[in-house]
Amino acid sequence: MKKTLLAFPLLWLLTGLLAGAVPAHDLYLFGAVNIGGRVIGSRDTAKNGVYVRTAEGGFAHRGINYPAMLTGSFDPRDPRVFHVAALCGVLTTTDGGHSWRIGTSWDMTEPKSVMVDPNAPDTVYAALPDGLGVSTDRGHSWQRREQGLPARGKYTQVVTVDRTSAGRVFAGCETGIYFTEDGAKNWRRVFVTVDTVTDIRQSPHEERVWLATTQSAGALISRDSGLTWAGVSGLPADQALYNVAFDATTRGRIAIASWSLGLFTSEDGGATWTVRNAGLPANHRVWRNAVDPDTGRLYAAVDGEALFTSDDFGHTWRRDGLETSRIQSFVFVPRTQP
Amino acid sequence: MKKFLALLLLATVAVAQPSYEAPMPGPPPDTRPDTLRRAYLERVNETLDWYLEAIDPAKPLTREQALVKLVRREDADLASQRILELLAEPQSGDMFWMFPWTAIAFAGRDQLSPEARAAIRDAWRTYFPMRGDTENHWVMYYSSLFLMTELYPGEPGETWFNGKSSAENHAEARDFLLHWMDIATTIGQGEFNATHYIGEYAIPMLYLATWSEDPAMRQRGRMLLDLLMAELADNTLHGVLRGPNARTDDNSVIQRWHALATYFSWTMYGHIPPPPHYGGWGIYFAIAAAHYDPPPLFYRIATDREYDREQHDHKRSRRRWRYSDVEMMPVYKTGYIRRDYAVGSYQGGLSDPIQAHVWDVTWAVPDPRGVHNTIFSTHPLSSSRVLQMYFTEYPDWMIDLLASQGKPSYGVPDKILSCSPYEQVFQDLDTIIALYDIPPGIVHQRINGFFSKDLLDVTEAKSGWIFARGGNTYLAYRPLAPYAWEDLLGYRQLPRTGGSGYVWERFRPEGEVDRILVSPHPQNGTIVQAASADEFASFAAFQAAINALPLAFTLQPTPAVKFTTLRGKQVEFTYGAAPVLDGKPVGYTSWKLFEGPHLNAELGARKITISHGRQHRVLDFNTVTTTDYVTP
Amino acid sequence: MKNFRRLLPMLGLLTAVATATPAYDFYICANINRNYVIGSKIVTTNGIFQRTDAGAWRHFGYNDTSISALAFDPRDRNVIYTATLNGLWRSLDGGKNWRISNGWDMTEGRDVAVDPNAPDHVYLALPDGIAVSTDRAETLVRRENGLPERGKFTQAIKVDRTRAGRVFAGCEVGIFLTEDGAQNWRQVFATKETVNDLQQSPHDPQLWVAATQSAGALISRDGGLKWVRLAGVPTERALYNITFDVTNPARLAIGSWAHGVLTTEDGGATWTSRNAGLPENPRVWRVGVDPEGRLYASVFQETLFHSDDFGRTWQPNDLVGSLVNYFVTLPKAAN
Amino acid sequence: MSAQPSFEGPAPVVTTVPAEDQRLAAYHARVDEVLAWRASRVDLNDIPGTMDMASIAILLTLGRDIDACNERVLQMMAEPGTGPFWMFPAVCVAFTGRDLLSPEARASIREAWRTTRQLRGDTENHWVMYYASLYLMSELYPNEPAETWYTGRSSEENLAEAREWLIHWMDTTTTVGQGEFNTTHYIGEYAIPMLFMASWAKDPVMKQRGRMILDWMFAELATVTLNGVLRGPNARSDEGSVIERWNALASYFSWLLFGNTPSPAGYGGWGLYFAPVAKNYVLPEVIHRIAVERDGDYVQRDRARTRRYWRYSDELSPPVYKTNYLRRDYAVGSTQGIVNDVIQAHVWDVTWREEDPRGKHPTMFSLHPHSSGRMMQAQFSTYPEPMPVSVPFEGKPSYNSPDKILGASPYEKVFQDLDTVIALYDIAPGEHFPHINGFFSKDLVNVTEDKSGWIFAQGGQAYLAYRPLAPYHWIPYLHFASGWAKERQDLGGRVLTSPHLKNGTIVQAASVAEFESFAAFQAAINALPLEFTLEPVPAVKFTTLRGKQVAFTYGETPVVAGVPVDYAQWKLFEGPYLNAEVGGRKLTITHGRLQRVLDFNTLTIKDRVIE
Repeated sequence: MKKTLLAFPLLWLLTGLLAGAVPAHDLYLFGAVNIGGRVIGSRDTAKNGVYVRTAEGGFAHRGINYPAMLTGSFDPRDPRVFHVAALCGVLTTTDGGHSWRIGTSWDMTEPKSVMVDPNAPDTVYAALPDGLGVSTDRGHSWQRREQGLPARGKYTQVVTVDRTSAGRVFAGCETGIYFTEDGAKNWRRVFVTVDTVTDIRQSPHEERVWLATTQSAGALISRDSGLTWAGVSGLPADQALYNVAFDATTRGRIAIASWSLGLFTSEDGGATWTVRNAGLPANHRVWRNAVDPDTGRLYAAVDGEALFTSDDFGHTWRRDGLETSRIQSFVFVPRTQP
Repeated sequence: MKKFLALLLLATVAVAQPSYEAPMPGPPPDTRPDTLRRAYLERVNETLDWYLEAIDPAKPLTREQALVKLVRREDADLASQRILELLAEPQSGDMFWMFPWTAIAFAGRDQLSPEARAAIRDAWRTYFPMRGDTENHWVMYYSSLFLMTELYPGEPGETWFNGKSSAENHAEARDFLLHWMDIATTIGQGEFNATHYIGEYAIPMLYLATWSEDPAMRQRGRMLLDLLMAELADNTLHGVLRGPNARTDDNSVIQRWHALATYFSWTMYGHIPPPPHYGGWGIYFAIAAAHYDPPPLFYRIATDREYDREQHDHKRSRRRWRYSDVEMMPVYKTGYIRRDYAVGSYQGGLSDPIQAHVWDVTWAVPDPRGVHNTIFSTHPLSSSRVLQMYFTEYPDWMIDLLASQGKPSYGVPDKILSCSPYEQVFQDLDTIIALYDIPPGIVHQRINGFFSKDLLDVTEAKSGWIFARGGNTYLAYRPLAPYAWEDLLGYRQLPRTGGSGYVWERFRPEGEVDRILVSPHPQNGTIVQAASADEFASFAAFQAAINALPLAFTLQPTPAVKFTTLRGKQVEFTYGAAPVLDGKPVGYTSWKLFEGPHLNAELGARKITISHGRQHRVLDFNTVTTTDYVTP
Repeated sequence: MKNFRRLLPMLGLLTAVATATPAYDFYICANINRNYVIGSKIVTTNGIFQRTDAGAWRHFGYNDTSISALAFDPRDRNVIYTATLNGLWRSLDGGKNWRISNGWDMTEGRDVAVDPNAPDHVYLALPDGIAVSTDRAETLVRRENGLPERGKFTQAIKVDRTRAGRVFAGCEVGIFLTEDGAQNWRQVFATKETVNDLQQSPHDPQLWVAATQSAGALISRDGGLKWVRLAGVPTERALYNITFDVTNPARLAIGSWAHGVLTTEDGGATWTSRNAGLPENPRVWRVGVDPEGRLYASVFQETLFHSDDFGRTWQPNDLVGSLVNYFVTLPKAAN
Repeated sequence: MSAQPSFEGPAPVVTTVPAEDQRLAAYHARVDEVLAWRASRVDLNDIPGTMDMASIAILLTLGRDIDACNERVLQMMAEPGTGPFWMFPAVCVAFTGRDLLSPEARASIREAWRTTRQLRGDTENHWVMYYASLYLMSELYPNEPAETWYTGRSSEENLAEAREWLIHWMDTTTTVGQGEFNTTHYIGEYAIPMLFMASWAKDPVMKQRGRMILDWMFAELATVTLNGVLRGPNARSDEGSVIERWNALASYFSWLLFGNTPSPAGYGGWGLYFAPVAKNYVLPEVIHRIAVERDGDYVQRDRARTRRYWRYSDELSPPVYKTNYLRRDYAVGSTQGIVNDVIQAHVWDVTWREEDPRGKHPTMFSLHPHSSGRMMQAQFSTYPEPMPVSVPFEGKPSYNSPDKILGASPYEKVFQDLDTVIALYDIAPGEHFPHINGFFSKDLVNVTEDKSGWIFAQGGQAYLAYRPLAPYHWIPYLHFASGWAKERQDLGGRVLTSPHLKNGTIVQAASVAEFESFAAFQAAINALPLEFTLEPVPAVKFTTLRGKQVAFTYGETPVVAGVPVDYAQWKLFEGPYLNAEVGGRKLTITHGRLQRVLDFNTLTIKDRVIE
């Protein structure tokens, strides 16, 4: 416990120091290539599931070929242990993704996101289309913890754990943002939406600052550790936003992805926003974006097209492989010291 | 999703398919138990033989051919060899991979080479099939997992793809199967009367009945299979599945015979030709079909049409993740079957987001092959919100996706395969009233009525009724708003470019073309009244009778109809209100799980009674008991 | 009906005229197969034979190995009843077509009799009682009131020709009599074991005789009310049947498995064994006398023998290998 | 000509029921073996010599040589047989050929049912065959007038009569039991017609009834067989089967249905009529498990009834009380000692398991050789003398032999508790055979006449102790290979003959595994308290090897541990596997979690699996 609490400040320090040098993080991608061509039951023509960035900067597939892996969350004590939200449930690996066990049973399916509590890393949260699942044994078994969530309207797209204290968790649901301080034993709604909350992120710079994206209320910001939320001005609210990413290397830098609108960036902490689609394909359906915590490189996953990268935070783009892919998520994992 | 039809391995098109190409089958010489049994096995063997005859010595066996060899206990060495080759390739197919390999594992367990058996076993460690997202996916997935973990008990988690031990997987699979059977026998199936997916239930249930070493699971499999086959018998018109379908496709919804369901009608009862390639998946039923004994009682239900019968059933919608106060909408299904035609419907609304078919009048034809023997109307709804209701997905991309996933019609305005929250339907006997109230901004702002190329004497009377003949059936169709005619174009798949999935173009079919009646008015309605030609001296007499029926309707502010049916029933039906029949509001909430001459069950009772005349079979899932009795 | 009434008084008269062409018809029920068991193939002709005027045996009707008794409708010789293993068969056309009269609840008919004074009435002896038809055997009903619950095995049934509805039954426990067409039965003589045969004299309707299994032979001179044992007839072994001689009131014969043929020529006062000329220890199944007074003896697993000197000498009859169950002598049919 | 693998091959060792699909496949394989074997014996160059009705039905079932079938049917129908044993084969051909035979051939069968009078016979099995056949033919040719049937009754009249009787018979069977219970051969005469009903009856009621009775009979067969071999009391058996217990038509059904014993030669002959239709019946799994998966030792107490007594009895069909005790190594079975059939009854025995039962005489019992015209008259409507004379020529050759080992006697009373049997005799003076016979098999080893009076022996894995209660001497056992055997063969084996009217036998069995040694077994038996007297009537007081104190006096109710046995309380079936109330018309068949209920009150078959 102490160890991990220490680890965090240290982490951000390191990233500053070592920027450009040997990366302090591994990058894991979760997603599918050759999408569209694949329908359930059809022959696979490509590997899907987990990709890991190679030393050369390419991406290597790892483990099983599984087309419906959405995202993963890693055990801070041992990055070979991570949990993946997949179509069939939550899969857990203890050997870096080579072999898997599904911890959920038939009563949980299609988790949309999963997250380990960094301060209680045996505890894992899963966002489910019909609620919320919790494991307290490293993903071996799962129970529902939905006290305080509504009977209907608890479609949960995203779950995020506050790095400052164990059991403090936010859930992005169909009807708003829900919050627990006791490891999901009790939930309460802290923000109401008419449609699904798609992403919730905590600032790497200020642990009290949070951002969220939604399907019908644009982006939201909280400056009080998520207790109150307000709309972010300068962003459209009529189309779904898919996710938000902070730049751990540069305060104020934020990027938001949208299928129908493309990529937005802000370099002033969200006060103003710019569309950064120039250099992206005309059909700039950005499914996900992310920022490399070591280098500040901006990633945009253009759905069905390819992975695009920008080293000037979206001013210019480079087509960077993974053709016809759908990248569901980018996860940067701190490297344990050699 | 419909994808599985695209998957058929038609290695064998060259070979003749006797029953498919033959004239319509006649009745059996008699209906004594041994005759029915013999005829059933002959049909089963025809299916198996078709695969064997297609074997080309120059070509490697298909997976199906290898399986049939094992079932016939021929050339186990050849099959073993071929299985090793097949498993050396990368595997895919998910639950559609699982049940075929389960069948091979069991059919070959006492004849395959140790290497082949080991290869099959290892594939269940190295290949990670997805569980999918539909009722039928899960039934296939868990039935296969249940059986394979029985075949390989006591093995540790690392020997199974999902990391769970044999015991863990077996327990999980059993839990789900019992849970699913529980739902299906208390409030009904979600994928009810599916034109194709019936196979995805029948095949796993047959496998459980045949191969489970747990006698209770064998019995449950048998009982569920009984229920499926009895329901099929009860919902078919001379072998053709008609009426509402939780899920069908653009073709089967009009060429009603052309469905995997017809394979089961044919196999079980033999009174209809099977679909081409025995429906593709049919072979996987055939390989174990000898272990099922269709009760003569079902045969009677399927073939006895010499009386009119009405059946009311309770079903449910697909599970709704969001945008709904209920997880599953109750579906109230009405079926009315006569010798010459059948009328079927549910009350409207969303049962499945993409593939549902709500209502139709389908008429009997001497030979249903190639015939579009049905009439209905629908609201062509295209809504990503509705898709999000049922799929755990983002809004923007799914409509595009659907085309690429083999549902080319989803977004198009002239589609005829659709259900809609803006359609409400009432049926009494052979009268249907469908009302539509489409809010602004909903795509599309029109309704489509399907008029088959096989209709005769289509007459647009000045009364506003459109009259037509189908087979020995007279039809009257009343659009409640102005309309125009369009030819119904087909969908042709184009070569795939890159990773974009299926690509389609519309085309004009050869010869006679179906038409759709397009009525571009958001407040709208359709009345259809059917009758047997035998009931009238002439077509003109029918028209006169219909024109004489008292009918009053308005479309504003919302559609409302007062109509006295051909059967003398007074119907008042206002969009958004409960229909009123002869002064009494229809109380759907009191409907049973099954209620009619052949199938009866209380809601929540887990106990279905199947009857014909003096013969009865009771399936009691509370006590896992099958009871056959004959009333003396 | 009428002409039958006329026939009756003539009986005694006719018997005198021995040489005239027989005024009687003569029938037998015979099996011509040794060791037949259910299921084995029948290779011979069995059932009803009539003796032709030329003296030959004419078979008619079905080839049935199980016929135990035969009766005719006095009004119409084409109406024939046979008691068989299956029960009771009836023909209305002289034996061309037959109908089984009983259902599954009656079997193994032992004897059958028609009431000459109510010829629609047919009586059937059964191993478990008695059935009666009042409609020429269209239908049969049990009439056992007065018979014991057990002990009503009935081997013989005979109708008194003097009065309609007066019938005797030979049962396991004795002789039973009804005088109301079997509405009520009463025991007129008690036996320990089965009464095997009953006969009414063609010469004197008041005279009756009976053969039993363990009580020897019985005689009644009062129309069957009172029965006494015929001294001189052994009692220790079963007697199978007894017969009068239509040509001679003083003559009777008894057939017995154990004793062979016994005859009397003094109305039953004295009895003589008449087995000389028959196979050794003849197992006599039945004896009969034909209208000319020829005596017949059917010997078990041998054949039918006849004697023209009432048993003093025997010749094998031409019905080779036969076993006869029944002899019937009737006034010649008017045709 | 193909071999009979199941007859010539090694004896099967079956201890578990195969998986359901393999169970069905194996059953079909056995059926196909029968069909192939009989079909292979047909020589188309010698149709009259090689084709009987069974082979016609089998070729029709195989869809082969239809022309030959037509030809042969016409030949055979030119001179039809008579009686039930002709009727049901004719029905088998009529139905298997109903859409394959030529119109002429079919017409010839139909015509035979007009021209040839059929005897109904005089036994329960005759009537079952007769009425099932008449039922099916009348249903196959409905609405035909009286003159087209040998009965002179219309199709409807025949159908109604047959239906009524069949229901009456089922009613009797399901309330007070069969008269011809556990027969070594006649089981086929029931099973075949009932299979025909189940497969061919149009009327769902009769179809259902046929199916239910089949289950009923096979369930009973399953409980009374030891590794497929029918042992214990038989309402009717024959000279061969009562000794060579395996060599019976019943073994054909054990083989076909349970697969746990070799098939008899030629598939038992009549078995050939079951085979062509057999695939229309699937033995319920619960019955199969009872036959081969025994959860240890069990006692089954059942009721049956005697053959009908026409005379010399206060009751038409007195009750029979059957006790069966089955263990892995041996089985003990008996009735209370009653003449349930005057010729062919077998009352009691101890039968041990033989790995290969073929040619073995794995059984031990005693009896009074009874022969009496009076008893014949009791059950047949006949005279006292002829039957004892003719019966030996009618399939019961030993009936009049003093050394016979088949038959029941009114002078024998039997009591059984578990694996102890006490049989007492009090033979009336003047009876035909004034002695009793004890059967000592050629397959016994270590037969030891102990000075204690006990005779010890070992059969298979069973130890046997036999105690004659009166002096005896040995005579050779001469074997009738079957009821129709003309010759007697000396195959070995002896008959213990005890020429004393008042007499008795005690037999105690045990498993070899229960004792250190044969000597230990003998010591244990010698130590058992035993008192008996023969005058004025035989009476025994005995403490069994199982510690039960039994007091049994001839003509009196046996007393166990001070309590008189109350036969009146016995149910129709009572045991771990079969249970039914007298008069209940309802049989519950149970094995483990499987349960099947046959309820003739509601014509209900209920299959349940306890989860």
